[in-house]
Parts: sequence; structure tokens; C-alpha cells
Amino acid sequence: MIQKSHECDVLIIGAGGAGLRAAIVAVEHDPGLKVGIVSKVYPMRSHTVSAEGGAAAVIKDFDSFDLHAYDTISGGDWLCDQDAVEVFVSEAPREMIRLEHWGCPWSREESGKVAVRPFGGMKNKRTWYAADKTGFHLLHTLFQTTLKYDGIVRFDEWFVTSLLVDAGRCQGAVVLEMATGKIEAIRAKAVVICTGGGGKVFPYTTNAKIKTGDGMSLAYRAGVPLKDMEFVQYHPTGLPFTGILITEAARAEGGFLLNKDGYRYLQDYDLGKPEPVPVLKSMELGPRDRLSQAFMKEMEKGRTLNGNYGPYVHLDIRHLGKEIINSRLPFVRELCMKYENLDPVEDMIPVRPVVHYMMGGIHTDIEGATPLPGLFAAGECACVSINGANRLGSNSLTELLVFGARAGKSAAQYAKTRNGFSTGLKSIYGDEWNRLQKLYIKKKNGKIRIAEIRDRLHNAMEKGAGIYRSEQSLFESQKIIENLQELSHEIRISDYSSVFNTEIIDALELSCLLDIAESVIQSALCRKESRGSHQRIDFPNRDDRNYLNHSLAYKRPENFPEIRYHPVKITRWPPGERIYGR
Amino acid sequence: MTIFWWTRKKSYLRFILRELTSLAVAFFTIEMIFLFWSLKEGPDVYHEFMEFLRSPVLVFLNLSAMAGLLFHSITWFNLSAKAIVVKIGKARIPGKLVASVNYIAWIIISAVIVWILY
Amino acid sequence: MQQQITLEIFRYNPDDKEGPAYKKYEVPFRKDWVILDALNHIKDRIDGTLSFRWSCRMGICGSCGMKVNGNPVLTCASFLEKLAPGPIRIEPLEYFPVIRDLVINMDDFMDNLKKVRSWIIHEKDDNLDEEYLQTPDQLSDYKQYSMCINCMLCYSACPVYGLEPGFMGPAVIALAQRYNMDSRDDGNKLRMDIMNAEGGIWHCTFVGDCSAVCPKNVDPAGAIQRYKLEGARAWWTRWLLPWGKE
Amino acid sequence: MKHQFEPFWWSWFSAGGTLSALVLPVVMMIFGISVPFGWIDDPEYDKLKSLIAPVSSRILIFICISLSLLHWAHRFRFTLYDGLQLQHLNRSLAILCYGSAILISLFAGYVLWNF
Repeated sequence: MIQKSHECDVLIIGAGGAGLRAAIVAVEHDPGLKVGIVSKVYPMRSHTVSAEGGAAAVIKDFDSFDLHAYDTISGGDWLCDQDAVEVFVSEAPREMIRLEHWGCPWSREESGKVAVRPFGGMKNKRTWYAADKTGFHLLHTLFQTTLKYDGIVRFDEWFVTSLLVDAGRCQGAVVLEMATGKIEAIRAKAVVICTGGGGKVFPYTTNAKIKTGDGMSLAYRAGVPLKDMEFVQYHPTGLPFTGILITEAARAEGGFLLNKDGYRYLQDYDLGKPEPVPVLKSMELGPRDRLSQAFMKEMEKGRTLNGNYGPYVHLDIRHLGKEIINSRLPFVRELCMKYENLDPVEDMIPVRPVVHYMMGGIHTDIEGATPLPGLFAAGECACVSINGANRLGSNSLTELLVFGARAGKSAAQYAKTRNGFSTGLKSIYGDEWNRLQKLYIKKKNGKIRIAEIRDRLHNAMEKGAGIYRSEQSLFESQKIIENLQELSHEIRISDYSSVFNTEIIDALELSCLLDIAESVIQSALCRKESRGSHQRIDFPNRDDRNYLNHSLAYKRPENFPEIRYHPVKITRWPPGERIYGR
Repeated sequence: MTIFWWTRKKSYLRFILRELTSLAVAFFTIEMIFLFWSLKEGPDVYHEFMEFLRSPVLVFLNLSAMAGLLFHSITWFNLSAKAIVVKIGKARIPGKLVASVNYIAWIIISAVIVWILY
Repeated sequence: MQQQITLEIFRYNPDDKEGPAYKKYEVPFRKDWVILDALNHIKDRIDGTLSFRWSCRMGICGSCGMKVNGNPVLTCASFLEKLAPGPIRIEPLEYFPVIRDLVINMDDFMDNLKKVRSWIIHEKDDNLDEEYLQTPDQLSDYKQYSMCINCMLCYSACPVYGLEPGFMGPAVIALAQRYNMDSRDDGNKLRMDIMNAEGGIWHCTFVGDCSAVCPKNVDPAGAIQRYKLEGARAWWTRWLLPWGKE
Repeated sequence: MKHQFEPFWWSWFSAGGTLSALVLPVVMMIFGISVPFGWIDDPEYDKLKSLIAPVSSRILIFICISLSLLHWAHRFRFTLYDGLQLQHLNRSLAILCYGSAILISLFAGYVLWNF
């Protein structure tokens, strides 16, 4: 049943950094608008909370927009849309100052001005930070600020199962209230998707449980293309079991990466000579992707270790001694001890490359609008694109603010041009209700456990679409995913309760993961070059002639997506060579 | 919650014992009032009162009250150190230091009282 | 070393006719497993009907607080090894209504967060060309209170929250204090009225357990006592110096 | 409003708590323990009397006594209120506790006034 109360002018799906920013913009644009935020978790649980390092924005005199733009574009291996990057770098400082005015506890200089620090891939210090919990503070500041607007209505712990699309435009969403199991429609004149990435398609990831690509999948199913999905960023040193990130600082302070023979294997991969003390740009301080790639080569040679959670190597910081570890790397030690039960003062830290971020996402323009009227997107789930083939560190938090604000404003403006809703919504809602009953809620006699499919999916993605890909590996994985898509109709549901049924949510998330997986694989298969984070063994070079293009994956029923290409927007920085580490 | 909620956890029990030290405070305060009353009434009454303090019941009560008073002092000094933020210049004085100031004051005041009386 | 460990988990579903019960599960005993890993093992391999919240598994999202052997903890940061040989009893956080199994209803907290105006209140217009100045010392005045991850452990440790239905509880008051102490904020007076009213600071009897269980060292108990001092000062100023009200 | 006077009572409670924590143990140690056990002699009547006779001493003692009593009243009120869950008797508890503290203080005042 469609209730009048569940009607918004702007409906925001996802309450992380981008969603909250979009909500505030929309309600400030016109306080008369009713802005709904629906999220499957409470806003402060969103994964923005986990970001540690910082957020980039030009604020100091020695810095400039052009430098920030160039770092971003070269970091992205020239796949960024340069008009978007220019907008991004120029709007970043005001967005960050606004957040400062809302109370974000940025770390400061003695003078009281905001402090900035250097970050990988940057020519200048421009990363604002709030100690080592920047994402946490950013998210809580935004969330608490949303509380002051009466025009913002939250639907906490409601899971969106599909978009309401009729008469050629998006008019809301069908939503499952987790606490009661009720399925309802929220009609909205404009919808903004801000649900974050889908790192959980991979087994080893820094991403939280909730990052299952739900929003990408919603748009994808509604016919909106997913852009540049083949680009998945790895971080070279994550804890294999938990995916917790061990910061670069552990290596910068002098940590060694050792294979199973205790050998500093990076010296075999053209990364310099092993010195006892760290040398910039060499060995352990080489670029992230090269380190991740070296790990894969070691693995092929059988020189990695094997644990309960797959292959790994050792990060050894024991020789630094307890005092240095405590004074310079306290957070590393705390994370290891508190969440993985090992003490880096006495034990070597098992590490491996872990999936960190998805550059790709819902295809949007510079205003956050998708090709589907009434539908907007921002944040990691969207692809504007400013991240190109490889995101520059500390750009993601800023992106949430800049493009969250843009998408929120566009949505508010669009909503004001719309008067009512089309009459077809009721039957669309009815169809969705029936689909959910049949596939999940009343599903009987299923055969296969959700976790079983998820494990197989993880294996397939790791093997076929990991750091190195080839046509063969991708084909094999594609077959598996195809099979899993079918198997997913046979999942076994054991929980038939209407109250906080997390098994149904797991099942719904799984279906989204499978969508993300197929789009990643198909996009990777079609891109026959190596660029940024997309490394093809069979096509090791960048190919600007054919692939200075964004890939767009369009969903096809019962088949793998159709891939089309869309040219990269170049304004002032023609493609050049990508140089790391300086 | 049951009426005996404070028996479920050590920390809760400690809390309720801490709160009950107020009985020791009240008991001893009233005892003091009677001491002053006996002083006012003259030497005989005073000596009678001092004898009264020697009775086993009073000794027992006073010993218990003493335990309560000590517990009160210690918990009070430690907790007030957490509530009071003292800054010297720019740095916040750590709680332990504030607590130790409390203890030093305690010793000095006790010594002064003993010195006045004897 | 033992191979398995037993978990006794609180199960409750309002849909079922039977009331709450404890159900036993055997899970592998591993050195690097926390309670949350064991719960996921149960959910994925043994009993798909078990409901609980979790997300980041690194102690920052605040979702996975539960009562383990009677103590409120983040289940992502409590190792099975430290609780061996078991059995380990796992229950939803205390003093909250239970929605189902280990999932609690925290509406009260969410409402109160808004009630105490936990955001910057600033009189002047925003000038977005420059940041407000705030020295590292001014930052350190409130930094500790800004570390709250809203995990609700302190509520579950606070008997007063259990006893006094209207009490706002530790975290919300610490967050109000976080903004009061912020050099950029002008909302102190406004929040003081809320804190002095029913449900505010004067219910607190300084049990102190909220600070003991806080995984982020926020020290809500300290925040509340500081607030009381401030409140008492404001009260006396108002009565003794009525002309000095504003 | 129910909580209008909480800061008032709490102030007395705090002041009394500090004062009693600092002063009472040593006095108790002397009169309640050392003297009865015979570890030290009884304080001499005349000396004690002359110590207390000055108005300033009597004022100090009165402050000490009344604050300690108010400390008790506030703390005991909440011990009953939470510990025995007598929330419904809030008003009566307050009157009972603060009332007796005030009455006993008045008695102490009477004793000291006529010293």
C-alpha cells in the first residue's frame, strides 16, 4: 500500500557522507522541501566512518587548484573527466570550510588554522585530517548537523529493494522496514543514491559488511549504466582475516615486507636495493599498485605463506623496537592487538593486498544526474568521474562533500519542477511486492546457503578479477558468476520472521553483489589494455587510441551486460606518462 | 530492574557502599553535636559522654563509621579529580595529580586539627 | 588447546509464542576470532535465523555492542581466547527494549541526540572563505568527548538509565558537553536549560561504570560531573546576581 | 519544575562531601577510636571548651556540621531513590532527607549559639 506519509520531495538512499551532505543541501536550497533519508543502517554506522587518513582540499598559499587537479588526473592515469576534476578542486576548499564551521574537529596548527599533511601521490601538503579518524569525525559532524533541520526525515534501517521508475523517470523506491518486515513505497520527486561502494564482492577487503553495492545495483537494474567498473583499487598491506588496513607509515618507519623465506622480495621486482633504513620511492616505499603486483608474482612463485585466510606475506616491524612502535605507530599496534590478537612488537604482521575502493559506479554527469530523469547519485557508488583509473588518496572524502552537495542541489531543483506522481506506481509496487514474496520472504525449499554462494563469488572474483586479470581468468570467473546468478534463485531461507530478519537482508545484498561482480568482470574483459588499477597480463600497456574512454555497463536480462564506451573529457592536461612516488 | 540490582555487579555494589558512607557521615556528625552539647553542659557531662564513647556498642559503631568515612574520603578524592578540570597555562593537569593534591590537603588538615587539639 | 567453545546466546523473537530463551552453539575456538566472528560463523553455517547488527569489525562503526558474560563490550574487540574455556553468554545490551535476539531499539538515544542540540550553534553568518580559528589547546578541550561512536555500551552500564525512564544517559550528555566546550559554539545556555530539566544531568549519581566500559575513553561520567559544576555555578549566578543573567 | 532546585542541593552536597572527607576522619580517629581505646588521653575539658568558645570557631563548626548533614541528606535521598527504587516517593524523600538535615543543623546551631 502506498501511504501518503511516505512521500518526499527528495529521497536520499544511503546516509553516509555523500547522502547526509546531499540532504542538507537539498533542505537548505528550499526549507519547504521534505527530504527523506533512507538507510539500511543508522547514519553513524555508514562506512565513511572507517576512513582514516584525510580529505584533500587546497587551502594553503603554496598550493594551487591546478596542482591538485594535475595530481588527481595523473593519479587517475588520465581517465578522469577533467571538467569534473576542475569543478572538484575548486569547490573543495569551501566544502571543507563549511564542514569546519559545522564543528568538524580538524587537527590544527598552533596559529589556530587548519593543519594539512602530505599524502601519497601528491606534490604538496593538502590533506586535512582529524587525527587518524578523519572519516569518523566527518560523518558524525554531518550526521549531527542534519539533526537541526526539521525538513529532513530519516528512515533508519530500511532497506531499498528497488526504484520506482515509471513514465520515464524515477519516482521513489520500494523499501523494506527491517524492524517490522513491512514493505512500503516511498514516493519521491527526485532520488539520490549515495550507498557507497561494493568492495564486498571481493574476499579480502578493507570494506565493511554493509558495502555490498546495493545502490549501484538499484540503478543498474533500472537501466542506468555502471561506469568504469573494472577499476578496483587495492591497498598492499591489509590484515588478511579482517581486512584492517595497516598504514603506509609502518613501512615509512622502516618496516620490511618478507616472503616465506624471510627474504625482502621487493628487490626482485625492480623496486631498488634492500637497505637497512627506508629509502623514499624504493623497496617498501614503492607505489601501492607495484607492491600489490609484486605480491601476486611472489604468490605465483609459491613464495608466500599460507594461512587460514589464504596466502600472505609478513610485514616485520619488530626490529624498530617497542619504543619506536609505541611512539610512532601506536595505532598500528592498537589495531593488531585489539582486533587481530597479535602484537607487532613480538610477532610479524601477516599482510596481503586488500580491495580498498571502487573507482567505478553509477554513471553521472558533473551535476550528479544519471541518464534516468529524477535519479541522481554521489559518492563512491557514483562515477563522475574524478577518480579515473586509480583514485588519489584522500580525494574520496572530499568527493563525498563536493558531489554530495552538487547531487543534492540538482535533485532539489529537479524536484521543484515536478508536481505529482504517475498512476502506474501502484502496480509497479505490487509487482515488486510479489517478487520479494516469491524470491525471499516466502521462499520455500531452497537448496543452497547464502554464505556458500558468497564464498564461491569471492573465490571467483579473487581468482579472475583481482590485481592481475587476463581474458582467460576473466572468462572462467564469468562462467562461475553466471552459474551463481542462477543458483541464487535457489537460496535456502530459514528465517521466516518479519522482525529484523537479517537473513533476508543478506540474501538481498547477495543479489546486489552478483550484479556488481558481473559488471566488473564484463567491463574488465572488454578493456583490452592496462591502465591504473586495471592490469591485464595479456595487454600490459595503456592504449589511449582505443581506450581513452569510460566503459558503460548496461544490464541485460539473462545475460552479461552490454559494454559501451563514452569519451573521456580532456580540458587542459593531455595524457602523459604516469609517474609515481613523487 | 529488581530492587537488588546493585548486587549483580561488583562495581554496582561498590557504588552502593560508597553512597551508604553518607550514613557514617551523618552518624558521626550527630555524635559531634552531642560532644559539643556535653561540653556546653559542663565537665561532668563531658566526662560522662567520653565514658559513653567507651561503651562496646559505641566502639563498634565508631569503628564501622570510621571505615565508612575512610571509604568516603578516598572515593571522594579520586572521583572529584575526574570531575574537576584544572589547567595550568595550556596543559590540563592529569587527574592523578589533582587527586594527589586532594590527599596532601587531607594530610595537612588532619595534622593541623591534631596539633590544635594537643 | 581446546577445539570448540560454547556460546549461550539470548534468543527472542516477538513473532514466536515462546518467550526469550538461551540457545547453545558450538563454534571453532580460534586465537584470532572475536565474538563477532563466532556469531557470523553461526549465522552463515549453523543457524541463519540469528539476528545481530555489525559492520566495520574494527571498533569504529559502533554497531556490534552486546553483553558478553554480563559486561557490555564491542563484540569485534573481544577475543574468544580471553573468555576461554567458556561457555560464553551473549545477550543484547541491557536497559534497551529488545527488537529481536541481539538487536536492541535505540530510538530513545536518537531522539535525545536531537533534543540536546548536538550540533554547532553559531550566531554569526557563515563566511566560507575562511575557517574559524581554533588552537590545538582549544581543540583538546572537547576532543575527548567528540570520540563517541554511539555504541551504547555506556547506557548498558548505567543503572540510572535502567531505573529512570526519562534519563538521557551518558553518551548524549557527553556529546552536548562536546559542543559546549567547542570554542566555535554559542549554544551553552540553550543546552544548559535542557540539561537542568527533567531527564538531564541531575539524575546521574556518578556510578562511573559508563566511563569504565567506554571503548573510546570518552569518559561520559567526567563530562556529566563537569556539567553539574557548571550547572550549579549557573544556578547560583542566576539567584544571587539576577541582574547578571545574560 | 521538578528539578529546579537540584543544582542548589547538589552544591551543598558537594561542599559537604569535600569538607567531610577532609575533616571528619581525623576527628573520628581521635574521639571515636584513639580515645576509647586509650591510645591517647581524653582532651582536657577546659582546653576544648576554650578552643570552641570563640565565635569564629563555633561558626566554623556549624558550617562543618550543617554541610556534612546536607551531604548526607542529598546522597541518602538518592540511595533510597535508586537503590530501593522509591522513585514514586521522590517528593517525600526529599522533604524527609533535607528536612531532617535542616532540623538537626538547627539543633546544632542552638547548641553552639548557647555555648
